[in-house]
This record gives sequence, structure tokens and C-alpha cells, in this order.
Amino acid sequence: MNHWIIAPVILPALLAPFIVLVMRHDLSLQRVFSTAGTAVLAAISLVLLYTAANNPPEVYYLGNWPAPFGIVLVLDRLSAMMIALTAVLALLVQLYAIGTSWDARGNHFHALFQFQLMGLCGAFLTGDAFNLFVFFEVLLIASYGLMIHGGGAKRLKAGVQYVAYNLVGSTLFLFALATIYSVTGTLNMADLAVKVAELPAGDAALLRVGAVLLLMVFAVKGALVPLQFWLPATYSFAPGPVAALFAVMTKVGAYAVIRIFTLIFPPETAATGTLFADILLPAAIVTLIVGAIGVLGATGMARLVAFAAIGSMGTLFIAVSQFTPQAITAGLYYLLHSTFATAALFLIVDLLQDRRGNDDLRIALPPTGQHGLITVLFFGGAIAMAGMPPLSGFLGKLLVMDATRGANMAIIWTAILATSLITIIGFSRAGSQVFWKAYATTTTMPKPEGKAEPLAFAVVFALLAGLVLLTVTAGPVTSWLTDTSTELFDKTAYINAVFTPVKE
Amino acid sequence: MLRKLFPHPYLTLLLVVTWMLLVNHLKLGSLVFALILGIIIPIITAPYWPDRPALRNPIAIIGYVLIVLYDIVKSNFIVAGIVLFKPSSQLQSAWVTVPLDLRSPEAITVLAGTITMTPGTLTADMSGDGRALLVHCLHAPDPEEVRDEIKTRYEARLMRIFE
Amino acid sequence: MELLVASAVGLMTACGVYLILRKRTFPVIVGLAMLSYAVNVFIFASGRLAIGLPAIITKHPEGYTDPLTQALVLTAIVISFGMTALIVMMALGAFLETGDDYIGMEEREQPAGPKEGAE
Amino acid sequence: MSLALIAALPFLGALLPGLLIRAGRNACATVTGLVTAFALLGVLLHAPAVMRGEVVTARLEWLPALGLNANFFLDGLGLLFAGLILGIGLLIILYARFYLSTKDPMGQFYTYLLLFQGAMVGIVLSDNILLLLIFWELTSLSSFLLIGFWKHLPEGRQGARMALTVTGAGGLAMIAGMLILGNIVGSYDLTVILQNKELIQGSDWYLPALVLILIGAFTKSAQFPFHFWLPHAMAAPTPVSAYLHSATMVKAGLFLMARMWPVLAGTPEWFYIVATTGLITMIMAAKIAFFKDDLKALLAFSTVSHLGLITMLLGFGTAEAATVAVFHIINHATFKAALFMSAGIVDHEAHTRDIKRLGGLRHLMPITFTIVCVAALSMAGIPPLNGFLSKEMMLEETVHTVWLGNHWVMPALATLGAMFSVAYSFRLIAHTFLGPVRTDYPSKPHDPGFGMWAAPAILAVLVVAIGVMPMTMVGDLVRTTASAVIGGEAEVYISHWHGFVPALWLSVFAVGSGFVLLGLHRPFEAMWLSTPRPEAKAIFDAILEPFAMAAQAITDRLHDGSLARYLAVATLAILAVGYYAFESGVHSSGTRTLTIIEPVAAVGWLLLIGATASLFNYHRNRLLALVLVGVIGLMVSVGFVYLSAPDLALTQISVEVATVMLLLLALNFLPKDSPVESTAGRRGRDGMIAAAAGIGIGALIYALMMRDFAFPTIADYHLANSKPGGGGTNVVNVILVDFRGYDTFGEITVLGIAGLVIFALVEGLLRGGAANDRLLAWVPDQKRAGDRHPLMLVVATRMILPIALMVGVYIFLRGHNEPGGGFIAGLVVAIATIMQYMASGFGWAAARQRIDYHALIGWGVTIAGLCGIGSWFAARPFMTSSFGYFKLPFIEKFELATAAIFDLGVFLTVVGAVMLALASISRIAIRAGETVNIEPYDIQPDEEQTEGAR
Amino acid sequence: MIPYALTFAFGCFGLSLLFNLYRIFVAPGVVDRVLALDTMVINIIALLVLYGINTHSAVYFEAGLLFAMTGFVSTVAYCKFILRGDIIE
Amino acid sequence: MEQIAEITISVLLVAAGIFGLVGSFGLIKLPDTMTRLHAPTKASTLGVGGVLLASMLYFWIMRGQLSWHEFLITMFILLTAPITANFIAKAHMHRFGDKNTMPDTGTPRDWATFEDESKEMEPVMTRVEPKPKVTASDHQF
Ligand code: NA
Ligand code: NA
Repeated sequence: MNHWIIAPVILPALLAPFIVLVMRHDLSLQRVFSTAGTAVLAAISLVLLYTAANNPPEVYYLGNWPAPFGIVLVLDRLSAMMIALTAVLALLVQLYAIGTSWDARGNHFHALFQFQLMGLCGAFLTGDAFNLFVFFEVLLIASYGLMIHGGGAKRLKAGVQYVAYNLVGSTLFLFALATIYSVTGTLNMADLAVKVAELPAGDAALLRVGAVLLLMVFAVKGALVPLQFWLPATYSFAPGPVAALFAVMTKVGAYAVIRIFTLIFPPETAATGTLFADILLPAAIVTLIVGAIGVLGATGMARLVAFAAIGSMGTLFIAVSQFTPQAITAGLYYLLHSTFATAALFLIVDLLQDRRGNDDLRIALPPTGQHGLITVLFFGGAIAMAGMPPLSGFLGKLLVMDATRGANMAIIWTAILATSLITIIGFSRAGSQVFWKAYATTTTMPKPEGKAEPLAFAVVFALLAGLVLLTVTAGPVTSWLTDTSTELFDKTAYINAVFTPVKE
Repeated sequence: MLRKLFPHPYLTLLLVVTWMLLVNHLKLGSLVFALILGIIIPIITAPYWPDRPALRNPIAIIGYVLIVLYDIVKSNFIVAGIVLFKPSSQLQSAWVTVPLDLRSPEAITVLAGTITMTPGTLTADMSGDGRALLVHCLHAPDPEEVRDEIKTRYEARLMRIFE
Repeated sequence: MELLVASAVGLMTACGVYLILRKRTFPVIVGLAMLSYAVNVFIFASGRLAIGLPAIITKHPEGYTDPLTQALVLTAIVISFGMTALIVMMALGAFLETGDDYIGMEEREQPAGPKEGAE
Repeated sequence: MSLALIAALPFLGALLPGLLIRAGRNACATVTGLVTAFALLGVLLHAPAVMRGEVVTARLEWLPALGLNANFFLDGLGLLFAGLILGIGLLIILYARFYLSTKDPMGQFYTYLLLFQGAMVGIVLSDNILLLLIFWELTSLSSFLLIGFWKHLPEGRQGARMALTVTGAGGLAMIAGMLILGNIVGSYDLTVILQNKELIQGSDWYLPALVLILIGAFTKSAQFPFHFWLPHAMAAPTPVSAYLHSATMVKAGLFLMARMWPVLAGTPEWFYIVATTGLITMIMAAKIAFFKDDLKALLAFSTVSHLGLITMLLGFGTAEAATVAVFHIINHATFKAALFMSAGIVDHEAHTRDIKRLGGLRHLMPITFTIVCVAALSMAGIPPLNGFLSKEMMLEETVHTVWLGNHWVMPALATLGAMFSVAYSFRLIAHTFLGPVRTDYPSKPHDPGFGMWAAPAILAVLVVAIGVMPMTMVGDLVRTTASAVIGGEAEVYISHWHGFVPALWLSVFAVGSGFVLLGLHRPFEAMWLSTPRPEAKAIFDAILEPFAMAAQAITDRLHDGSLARYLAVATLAILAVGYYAFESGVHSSGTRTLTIIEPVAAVGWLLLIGATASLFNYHRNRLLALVLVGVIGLMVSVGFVYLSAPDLALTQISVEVATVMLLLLALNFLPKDSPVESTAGRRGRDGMIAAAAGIGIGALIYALMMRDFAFPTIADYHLANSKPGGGGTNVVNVILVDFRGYDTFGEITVLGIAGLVIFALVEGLLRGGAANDRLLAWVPDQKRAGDRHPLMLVVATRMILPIALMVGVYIFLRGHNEPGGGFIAGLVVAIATIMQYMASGFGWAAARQRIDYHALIGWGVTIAGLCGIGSWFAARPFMTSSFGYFKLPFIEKFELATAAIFDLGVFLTVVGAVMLALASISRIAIRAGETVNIEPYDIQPDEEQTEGAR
Repeated sequence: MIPYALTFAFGCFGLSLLFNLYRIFVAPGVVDRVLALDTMVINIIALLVLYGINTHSAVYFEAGLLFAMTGFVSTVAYCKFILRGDIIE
Repeated sequence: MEQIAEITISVLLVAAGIFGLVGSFGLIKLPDTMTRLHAPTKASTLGVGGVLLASMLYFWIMRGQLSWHEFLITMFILLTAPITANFIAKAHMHRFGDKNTMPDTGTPRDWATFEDESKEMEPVMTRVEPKPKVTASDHQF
């Protein structure tokens, strides 16, 4: 058995308490160890990515109990990809937090950060439905801590809302799991796939209820309308680097939908059929619209980016709602893109906010330090986020549109293109207001000194470079993702892997 | 040294007994374990119990306990009678001040507890200097009598045990 | 018995939902606690009801209730405890920072008139 | 040079000017020019082959999954446009070097310019329509930067946004159109698409694709009704206007129509849409140009007009017309670029572009005058200049065109357009340069240096040269290009004299009436000014501003920060989908019989229901609400006991107490009541939502309980293997620490994190700021009794605490086999400790025993984790347990299990987390002015009264 | 004989609980409700023990012990809140 | 023997039931909070105590297994009941009590519950005033 599979969970899980125990009062030490930990995590995740790419799904039997009785971890291409994405993003965000000293604005930033990684990796790796809940909670509570890092009235209020809303989501998760367990008698996802496929007709309705409740849970995480309300305030009041890290949090919802609803409830399931697609697609389209309108209507830069993030989830869920390998490939590509794009923009807005004092679009303020540089970065980020060429957002949208040819083509394409336009208008209005109008308020150019923060800028550049890389290597990446989604739809491989007897 | 090891020897004894009652069997292993816990736990909690109360006459406790048990049973019957059969209008409840001669906090606590457990009386409060108890009587046509009984029947005995 | 459990779960859910729709942090937190009670019983009951059959292995069992749902409830209880503790403190923090305990961010609806205030 | 490299060169080169600006403006301009020249050279090297009729290609796989590849090809059409873009680009770079002032960031300018140039080159070289789309949108983006170059000018910013909005929107429509086109053909490669005329024109999707693609082309080429953005883009520096709006961006639309001509043209749909649009645009824009006083606006509308002309020609769908279109593209590029640059010179020198403030410049700026004269006369269609040639050919084509069965509409209206064209061209010359020299120019104008007039001069020379000897100059080019456009062999014959054909008469008429029109400018202008007419910006704003306002209103209304509404919506949505899922599925009714209800159970139920109902009723009294929560928690625990779940009962009751404690601690600072704030209607609505949720959940659990499901549960395995495999008889505990120990690991991590977050939160609150100030000024809001630490409790606690700790140990140890375990034990110990705190105060207790709660949490999680890792050393997966039975001398057999170590981790974390939370809240209280006692109890009966204060 | 006595005792304590519930519904103030809750805990412990006799099972006594402990602590906490506001000052 | 045990157990159960019921009945019958406080703290203790005793006897004599847990519970309740009563009484006095209707303490000091904040500041209790601005590192728990 490959013990490396559990390393992405155990490493941060032990590093975090180690930080608390040993270096609670020494920020420099925390920085060194935490960053090193994240770097090692990134390295491990790349190894796992390589392993997963060249092997069938690999299973880790916790406690050495056979499936479905114990908890299993399953490493396949999708989970490996999500972990690698998380680790790489986390490393960059962490460097940003260090570079801007965000981590010094409150206690326990690094410990919480590691716990956050533990939760994320655990959620991506698990092959057990209830364990997914547990790690959702780990990642959520760590995110609560990170969200209110640095404190302040507005942030705390938004934090209370965020927690309250997600606690309702967690409760719903439990209702759903209990229902599904009651009907099927199991919690192991592979076992669920087997049982659900053989479910007697009379049990269908109850299972359907459990399954849609589960879908709603993931919809909360994925900010699908009408369950998106928690997101704008949370993301816009969270510290910049935390909001950037949260870019991957909404993707957890998308990941869970992809995982559960291709493995356990694929469209060919007799009991559930196209129920989820029927719910997801309209909701995703409305999400896209709400996000775009929010971008146009936002009065603050961070809020604008938050709405753009909602919109991107709409696009992603449109792809997911097709439940075809091609569409999932498109969705996964878009997922990679929108994670980096959202993160980059939140960091850019943080740089802006930090220098400008606020991010209010209605106020014209003179240029501040590094104004030109931030302008360039914002322009790049906005292009990516709005899905303009040449960056990966455009390719992602093309892929999604190409994959949604079919019955609902007209409405999907119209929605995607129309919202793209609204988003472009929104970004251009905001950008010209904040970055260009600044020159109209003063005749003197900004002083070049200000805060240097080269590390922070390097991180933003790296994120944008990541988008460029994703664009340039779109061919190999999509080919890899095609294999990934093929693997997803070949559920027998997954099931066989899980039910291989434990080797002593 | 011994004081450090056994800050409250009676407590150690109590804990050993409690553990044996908890595990519900009398085996050597359990007793050894009970002793270990009986020593460790008082050491842990010793900071919260800085002084060791004087117990002048531990044997007298048994007699006191028996009297109180008898009184508890008796009080229950009396209270039950009052609750069931006495109309509220005829109820003569009263507040009584019981001046204290006891000075040990432990002793006062035992007295106050005893009052609460016994016939129709209840310790409601203490004076700010700890020299008097405020007792509420459910039905006491003669409050003086209640106070005297408390002083003679319980406080006097406790004086003998603690001081 | 099933009817009793189902109705109790339903009522606790309803009470929880009603309270989380209030405007102050405190009732919302109480509502969340109620919801967590409700869901705990829900999970537990989803493993079916059994009287006098705890899942403690004995030599001559008459049968056992489903231990797994119980384990799930235990996990859920612990997690919701941690969450509740956190949100309580956050609500307190928000109150101390802002001076009010509205859970809404901007929402400042006028208090209801005297007629409606009489509940 | 590979086509891919040519397309990439401007992008790669775009970095250089930004970097080299520190080396000076000349270096900056030189390197920009070199990059462009190099790319132009690359194109020209291919020219001979292309002129021979070959097609140069370069293919690069990019995104095969989508059919998006970096495929380039160069044919006649591409060659013409690439030549125009790079050639005129070179001139613009030269011109801009002298035009831009020292205050303008020139490096930025050239960077943007190169980006734009690259995008344009990319469009004309693309052999893949998706790739073309990418470059297409890139032109929108880079032109946005160029138009908004003068960021301090509001017109610049607005013009840039308007251009981006309109052309961006068109681009998006075109994306849809192109995808449909690719969908029809099955390939996104242009060369493939261009060979499938029948397939495309026979498809049901032809019209949608056509319309969508044309929207893209029309917006870019500023065709009616999308023409309005172009004049506003004139806020850009003149080099930008000259480049974008004469030679390049606006011609991208024309390029696209020409490019797709072989497969889209020739149908009635194409004819009526394209030709009509072109015609209307031509006339309307020419008319507007005639009345514009701003030189650049005049030129802008004249550009729109000429683009309409070309569009119309392409719309005719005949090879001849297409050939004329190609020829006019060349001609227009030459004279219009020259005119724009000249206008820039005038602006630069006279500091105004207002025709009304100019006049008489002929004497002051003879060189500029000459250039303008040549170019404008060409624009007016005066022989022998090149504009004359193509205009007459155009008129000739209109004569042969039937529009809705009507023979004269086309030529008549085209002549009308030509008339206006003559009029504004002459006006440009006459009102700017002729007449007397004025004394009131904002700045005294004179001809600029050679650097500035060189570029337009070169173009003027070209205008004359092409006009005089068209076949020699551009004959081959037009043929090659036209062949590429029509996808066959084009015949080119350009001549000044065709005999007395109708076109000649029309042309003569146009020139004559144009003269007359100019003479009547003043009365017409008065009429024009008095006629109300839509102002483009006003309309655009009138559309966009309300839209933006509405977006803001919707967003703010939707996300107004009201959690209550968010949650109401969420609840309703969840209920709706849940109901839908159930209703649309098959449900067989229950198979199980009801368990009997014992009277005691009924009483318990009544209590639970009663307490819950009371909570509904009394929730505003917060303390009372907590008491009721206590009752409900108690009853739930009792229910668990009754229903065979002792572990749950123990956990539930201890968690409930700990929760209530925390809530009480927080309530000390919070308001003690929740005022009535919702209207009765809203409360009713909330009640309905709550009732629906309650009924839904209740019905769901009832249905679940009443049905036997097909599969046995995995719990059977747990029951069977708990003792043999896990070494414990309490199956619930064995599941927790063994079968699903990993869950528990996650769960204690949650608790530990909660503790850390609470600590960090309080630390932040107390660091300063509003919360800290509020605490320092804190006044308790309720009357406080004396006797903080009642003696009786303190004394009793001295006994209860040790016993409770012992009970904790007991519950911990027996957990594996009987109800209990690390979590409950942790809570018992925590509650016992809270009791101590209640007795003598937290501060007092903490001062006597310093416990590092962080360390408890840290060690707890670490121990649990290390316990799991330990199994690696036995070559087993994480958290594999082992257990054994041991016997020591004199002591009975006992069991040791690694699960107990794990449980210890759980225990420590629980204690640590609860204590850290209490410690944090107590710090808040101390900041609020609370004091720490030095004695365990307030009342000191053993103290001599005379002693008094200590 | 014992079963009848048990049933009687069940009845008494069940009825007691209903009285407690009444006091929780109808009370002049929160103090009475705390008292009712405290009494309820006592009655429930009694019921638990009766239940143990009824099912011949000793598994539920820990629950009784813990109910007694938590009941005490929470009653003190409620009262301490009324008295002082801060329960662990 | 068994017969006697059965009778004893049954009597204990019945008595316990009656006392328990009386305790809770008193809770609704008695006229004010202070008198109501008497009923449960006394009657209930005997009620629950009787049940516990019966249970011990039952398991010991009828099932042959002596369980001391009941004894522990009884002890615990007896230990805590007075404290509970004391606290409820104090809470009631604080909320609804009238200082003037209470009997005199007979000592210089008032009843502890009524000693308000200002009195608390008097010499009996020495209070450690916190430093006005506590820095974060002072309170690392
Ligand atoms: Na294990
Ligand atoms: Na109690």
C-alpha cells in the first residue's frame, strides 16, 4: 500500500499542531516551517499526480479495514489534480501572505493555514461519503478562522454570516447522508455506486431526496444560485490572501458534485436519471447571470471579484451539468483556470486596497505607489476572469461552449456570451474608474517608493504566469483532462480498485 | 513531603472508595489503580484547596450522619404532608436568622447542607461576614424554635467534629 | 414510537429554522443548536429505533441497534459543538466591535410599531 | 520566416519599448520600428510566392481537443492586409515619435501599439477561426488601451469603454457564429471551411451563423447601426486614430467579410443584409461627416462612410464587385491614413482641430496643405487620383445591381453618398486651408519637422502613383487579393477611361452636386443644427447607465446583507428541490410496523415538544431560551438512553451543558433580550417556512424509519468484528476509534481548530480598536448580587472536583467496552473544571495552576496523529490498531489497545479546546474591568472581624 | 409484585415530569423554570434507574451519574448568571 | 428471603414514586418561589434515593450482582442538592427579593446576596485590579 496517499492529509495535520506547540510566539519560525511544509506538500502532490496519471485508481485502507467497512482514500487523476492545484495555489498564497505580512495581523495564521490544507486534501482524497463531511468541516472551520484573521467589525460580521450559513449547509449535509445511508446501508462511495445502481424501484424517491439534498450542500459550497448569498460578503471582507485561497474552496463544491454525481448517481442510474442535470443547468445559468450582473453592479473592487467568482462557478456548473466526458473535461479546464484567475484578482485587489486605503469604486483617488504595475496586473487578471483572449478563460469558455452543443445550446451559449459581455463592461468600468481616473485627480505622479513588497508582486506575477502557462499548454492539459474525465466515467475501475482485497 | 504527597488524606480515602464503587468489583489491580489515582488527583487539585481542614473527631461523623439521615426521612414525610394536605393559605413560611458559632468553612457548609436536607428548612444565604445563616422555613409557626433546634441538634455536634 | 420521533425531529427542525430566520445573532445561534439537535436525532433514527438493544457486545444478545449511525451522530455532535463555540465567540466579537448584535450586515429595519410589537 | 513567428513578433517585441523607454524616446521608437519592419520583411519575403498564387502555411498544434490550433496561412488577402498593417504601422510609429509629447509615457504607447499590431496581423494570418477569434478579441482589448491612452481625459476613458463594449459584444456574437460554422463543417480550420460552401449555405444554421458573424464584422467596421463608437474613439492620440481607424481595426470587419466571402456570400440573405447595411452606412456617415467641424470627427465619419462603401461592394456578392472592394481598401488606406496624420499635424501645430477656428493654413503650412489636397481630392474621387478609380468602378457595379427588383435605387443612393463625399472632402480643403490667414489661432501654426510630415507625404505619393498608373502599382496585388477573396481567378482591369458609361455620368453628377452642396453648407448646417438628432454617446449612456444602475440595484437588493433572507431563500430552495425529487420518483409505502409507544416515552415526547414549543414562544428572553435549550438537550439525551444509545446520551448531555455555559458566558456581554423587530407578516412567513421545513424533515425521517431497505447495512460487519478485530465490546466506541478512527481524527481537529480560532479572535479583539474600547468602558447591564464566590459551592467543589476527575478517568478507560471514551471523558473533566471556575473564578484558578491549553490541543492532535502513524512501523496503513491482553503479577488481566492512545489524543484535545475557549472569554471579562479575587471565597468566617482589611 | 411497583413508580415520575413541564410553561420568572429543570433532572435520573430495573440492564447508570453532574453544574450556572452575569469570574 | 426482598423493593419503589410525585406536585401547588423550592429539593431527593436503593437491592438480591453506581449517584445528589437550593434561593432573592422584608443578620454585615458592588469594594475583599492596558503577551493561556 502506498503510504504517500495519506501524506497530504497527515503532513499538514501534524505540522499545524507542531507550529502551535513549538513556535507559537515566533512568527519567523512559523513562516519557515509552514512554507517548507506547503512546499513539501506541493512536491508530494506532484509525485501523486504523476503516480495517478500512470496507474489505475489507488486505494488506501485506513485502519487496514476492508472496504466498505472502514474508510478508504482513493487516489485517482481527479483527486491528485485537485490536491496539486490546492498545494500550488496554497504555496503562492502563503508567500503572498508573508510578503505582505498579512500573517502577522493576527494569531495562528500558519497553523490555520495548514489545517485548511489538511481539510482540503482530506476532502479530495476520501472515498467515503461521511468522511467527506468530516473533512468539509475541517476545511470550513479552518476557513472561518482564516476569514476573520486580522479582525475588524465588518469582517467579523461577515464572518458570523459565513459561519451561520455554512452551519446550515453542514446540517443539510448530515440530513442528506443519513437519508442515503438509511436507504443503501453504506457510506463507502464505491459501495454506494454499486448499491444505487441495483436499488429497487420502490426506494427511489427517498434516495432521490437524499441525493438532491447532497447536491444542495455542494451547491452551497460551489455558490450556486440561490445558495450563493454567503459568498460576496465573505470573499470581499476576507483578508486578500485568504480570499485567494478560498478560490479553491468553491471548487471543492464543484469537485464533490463531479465526484459523487459521476460515480454514484451517473445519468444512467435508474433511480435518479437526469434529475441533477435538470436542477443544475438552470441554476448554473442563473448563477452565471447573477455573477455577471454583480460584476457590473458592484460598488467595490473586492465585491466585484467575488461576483466574478460566482459567475465563474456558473460557467463551471454549466459544464458539469452536462455529465459527459467532454463537458467534464471542459469544466475541469475551466476549474483550473478560474481558480488561478480568481486568486490572482483577489491578491491584486488586496495590493490595491492596501495602498489605496479602500476599494470603493465610487471614489476617485489619486494614484498610489506601484499604481502602474497594479494596473497592468489588474488588466491581466480581468482579461482572464472575463474570459477574454488570449488567456485560458477564453479557451475554457470555448471548451465549455463546444461541449454544450445539443438541446440547450442556444440558451447556454447566449448566457455565456451575454454574461461575458456584461462582465467585460463591468471590469472595464471598474478598471478605468479606479486605475485611469486616478490620473484625472492629480497632476503629480505617484511616488515610486511606497511599500515595495517584491515577494507579493512576484506571487501575483506567478499566478498570471500560471494562466499563461495553462493557455500555452492547453493541448496537453486538455488531453490529460480528457483521460481524467474518461476515468471518471469508467466507474468500474474505481469500484474494482476499492474492492480489491487488502494485501497484508 | 508527606503533606505534598497526601495534601488531603481523607480525600484520598474517599477517592479510593469512589473508584472501587465505580469499577464495582474488589480486585487487587483495581485497588492499586485506585490508590494511584487517589494520590495523583488530590495533588492535581490541591492548589484549589490550599488549607487542610482540621477534623478533630472523625468518628463523631458517623453519629452525625445517622441523625441527619433520620431527619431527612422524617423531613420528607413532613414536607409531603404539608404539600399534599395543607392549603396554601394556612402555610406560615418564614425567614430565620441563625447566628453561627462555627468558623470553619467546611463545617459551615455541612451545617448549611444539613439544614437544607432536613425538615422544612432551607439555607438561602449567609451574612457577608459568614457569622449568620439565612434560613427559609416552609411552615414554621415558631421560628425561634427552628433556630434553636438547628443550633443544638446540628451546630453543636459539628463544633465537636470540626473545632 | 416512530411517529413520536418523527414529529419531534420535525418540530425541532421547524423551531430551528424559525430561529435562524431572526435578525439577531443570539436567536440564530440558538436556532443552529436546535437544528443540530434535530439532525442528530435524524441521523440516529435513520438507523431505525430499537429499545433496550444497545450496541454493546454481550454473550447472549437479543440483538443490537445500528452502532454506525450512533458513531456518526457522535462525530456530528462533536463537530457542531466546536462550530457552535466558534460562532458564539464570533458573535460576541462582532457585538463588541460594532456595538450591536444584528446578524444582518446593512439591514436596519425599523422596529415594528407598537401594535405589532405586542406578541 | 515562419508565419507563426511573424504573428508572434509584435507580441514578443511588445515588451521591448516598455523596457527600453529608459534608454530614451528614440531608442524606444527605433526598436518598435525595427520589430515592425522585421515582421514586414517576413511578410514581403513570402510575397513573391503568394503573388505566384501559392499559399504559405504554418501549422502548430495547440488545443486539438477543441480543434483550436495555431494554424496560419498567407494568401493574397492576407498579404494585402498584413502589408497594410505593418507598412502603415511603420509610418505611424515614425509619426508618433514626433507627435507624442514628453509627458506621454511613450514606452507604454508603443507596447500597446505593438500588441494591437500583433493582434491585427494574427487576424489576417489565421487559418483557424478560433485562433482568428482570439486575435479578434485581442484587437478589442489592445484598442481599448490605445483609445484610453490619455487616462486623465474622461472622453478618452469613455471612448475606450464604448469601443470595447461595442466591438467586444460583436466579437462575442461572432464567437457563437464561428462555433456554429465550425459545427456545420466539422472543423475550425479556415481552409477546410472555405471549401464547404454548399454544406454551409445548405445548413439550417446558415442564417444564425451569418447574422452572428456579420454582427462581429459590422461592429468592428462601425457599420450602421454600430457606427457610433468610432467618433468617440477619436479621443485617442492622433497616431492611434490614424492607425486604427484608417488602415487597421475598422478594416478587420472588412477583412472578415472578404475572408468568409467564398462561403457566406452569394445568397439573398447575404446580399440584402450586407449590401443594404453598407449602402445605408455610406450615405448616413457621409452626411454626418459633412456637418462635422472637428477634423478628426469629419475623417472618422468619412471612414465609416467608406467602410460602408466597401461593405456594400462585398455585399453584392459578385466577383467584380469584390475586386473593386479590394482595390478601394488599398486606396482608402493610403489617402485616409495621410489625412489622419495631417489632421494630427494641424492639431499639433494650431492646437485646435475645429474647422471653424481654422482656415487660411495654405499659406502657413504649405507642405501639409499639399498632402491634404492630394489625399482629400482622392477621397472626393477626383481624377486621376486612386480614389477616383475605385469610386467610379463602384458606381459602375451599382448600376448592374438590382435591389428588390428595382434597378435605380442602388446607383441613385450610391451617387448620393458620393456627393456627400465630395462635399466633405472639399470642405476639408476649403475651410481649413483656403481663405485668409487668421489672427486668432490658439497657436501660430507652421509646417512641422520632416519626421512628422514624412509619413503622410509618402502616402500622398502613393495616392498619386496608384492613381496615375494603377495596373503597374497595384494591379498584381489587387488580382492576387481578389482571387483570394472570391476563391477563384479574378480579372482586374483598372483604367481611367471606360467610355461614356453610366458610372461616368454619375461621377460627374456627384462632383458637381458636391460642389453645390459645399456652397450651401451654411444654410444646410443651420438646418442640421436645428434638427434634433440622436447623440450617440447619450444613447449609449441611456442604454448602459440604466443597465448598470439596475445591475447595482439588483445586486444590492439581492445581496443586501440580510442573513435571514438568505437563509429563507435557501430553505425554500432546498424544500422545493427535495419535494420535486420525491414527487418525481417512485416510492413504495412503508413495510415496517410501528414500535409501541410506552407511556413514559410519550411523557418524554410531551416534554420535548413542550419545551420546543416554549422556545418558539419565549425565545426573546435569552436566558429563558437557554434554560429551554437545556431542557430540550436533556430530553434528547434521555431519548438516546431510551433508544439504546447510551454513548450518545452521555455525549449529548455533556456537550449541551458545555454549549449552554459558553452561551451564558457570551450572553453576559450581549443584550439580554431580542426585541420584536419583524412585522407580524414576516413572522408569519418565517413560521410557514419553518413549518414546511419541519414537516418535510419529519416526513422524510418517518418514511425512512418505516421502510425496510434492500441492502444489509455495513454496521453488521462492525458488530461482528468489534470484539475480534477491534478488541472492544462497545461497538460505537470501536467504530469511533478504530473502524472510523480517521473520522474522529478529523473531528478532534475541528475542535482543536475551534479553540485556536477563538483564541486568535479574542487576541485580535483585545489588541485595540472598537471592541477593546468598548470593553474598557464596560458597565454591566444587570444588577449584580454580592458574594461572587459563595462559600458553600467552593467547599463542595473541593470534593466534587476530584470525584468528577475520577469519573472522567473511569469513563475514559471503560470506553472501549462500555459507554464512554475519550471524548465524553474530556467533556466530563472540562465540565468539572468549569465547576471549579464557577466556584472560585477563572482568574483565581488559572493563577493557581497554569495549564497551557494550546499545548493540550497541540499534543492531543499530535498524539492522535502519531498513534495513527505508528502503524506504519508495522507496515500497516494509517490508524491500524492493535490490542493485547496483559497480565502483571498480583494484578488481574487487563487489555491494552493502541486505540486507547488515540482516545487520549481525543481527550486532550477536547479539554484543551473547551478550556481555551473559556480562557479566552475570561480574558474578555477581565478587559471589561472584572477583577481577580485572591481568596477562594468572598466570605471569610474564620477571619477575626477586628482584623479588617488585609 | 415488583412489576406493579415499578409501573406505579413509572407512573409517579412520569406524572412528575408533566408537573415540571407545566412549571416550565407557566412560571413567574426564570428562577422557577431553573428549579423545574433541576427537578426534572432528578426525576429523569429516577426514571433511568427504574428503566434499568425494568430491562435488567446496568448500562444506563453512567448516564444517571452524568445527568446528576451536568444537571447540578447547569443549575448553578443559570443561577450564577442571574446573580453575577459572568459565571466564571 | 427473596420474598422479603421483593416486598422491600416494592415498598421502596412505591414510596419513592410517591415522594417524587409530591416533590413535583409541590412545585406547582405551593404559592411562591421560596416555598416551592422546598418541595423538590427534599421530596425528590428521597424519591430518587428510594429508587436508587431499590435498584441496588434489586440487582444485588434478584440478579446477584451488587452495583454501587446507584450509591454513588445518591451520594452525589445528596451532596449537590443543598448547593443547588442555595443558589436558586440566592438567585430568587437577587431578582425578586426585598432586602427590607428579610430578617436582620445580627452581624454588622448584610446578607451576602444583597451586598452590592459598592460594599464589595470594602476592605473584606481585596481585589487585584488589572493593569488598565494588558498587552497580549501577558495573557498567554
Ligand atoms: Na485502527
Ligand atoms: Na441538581
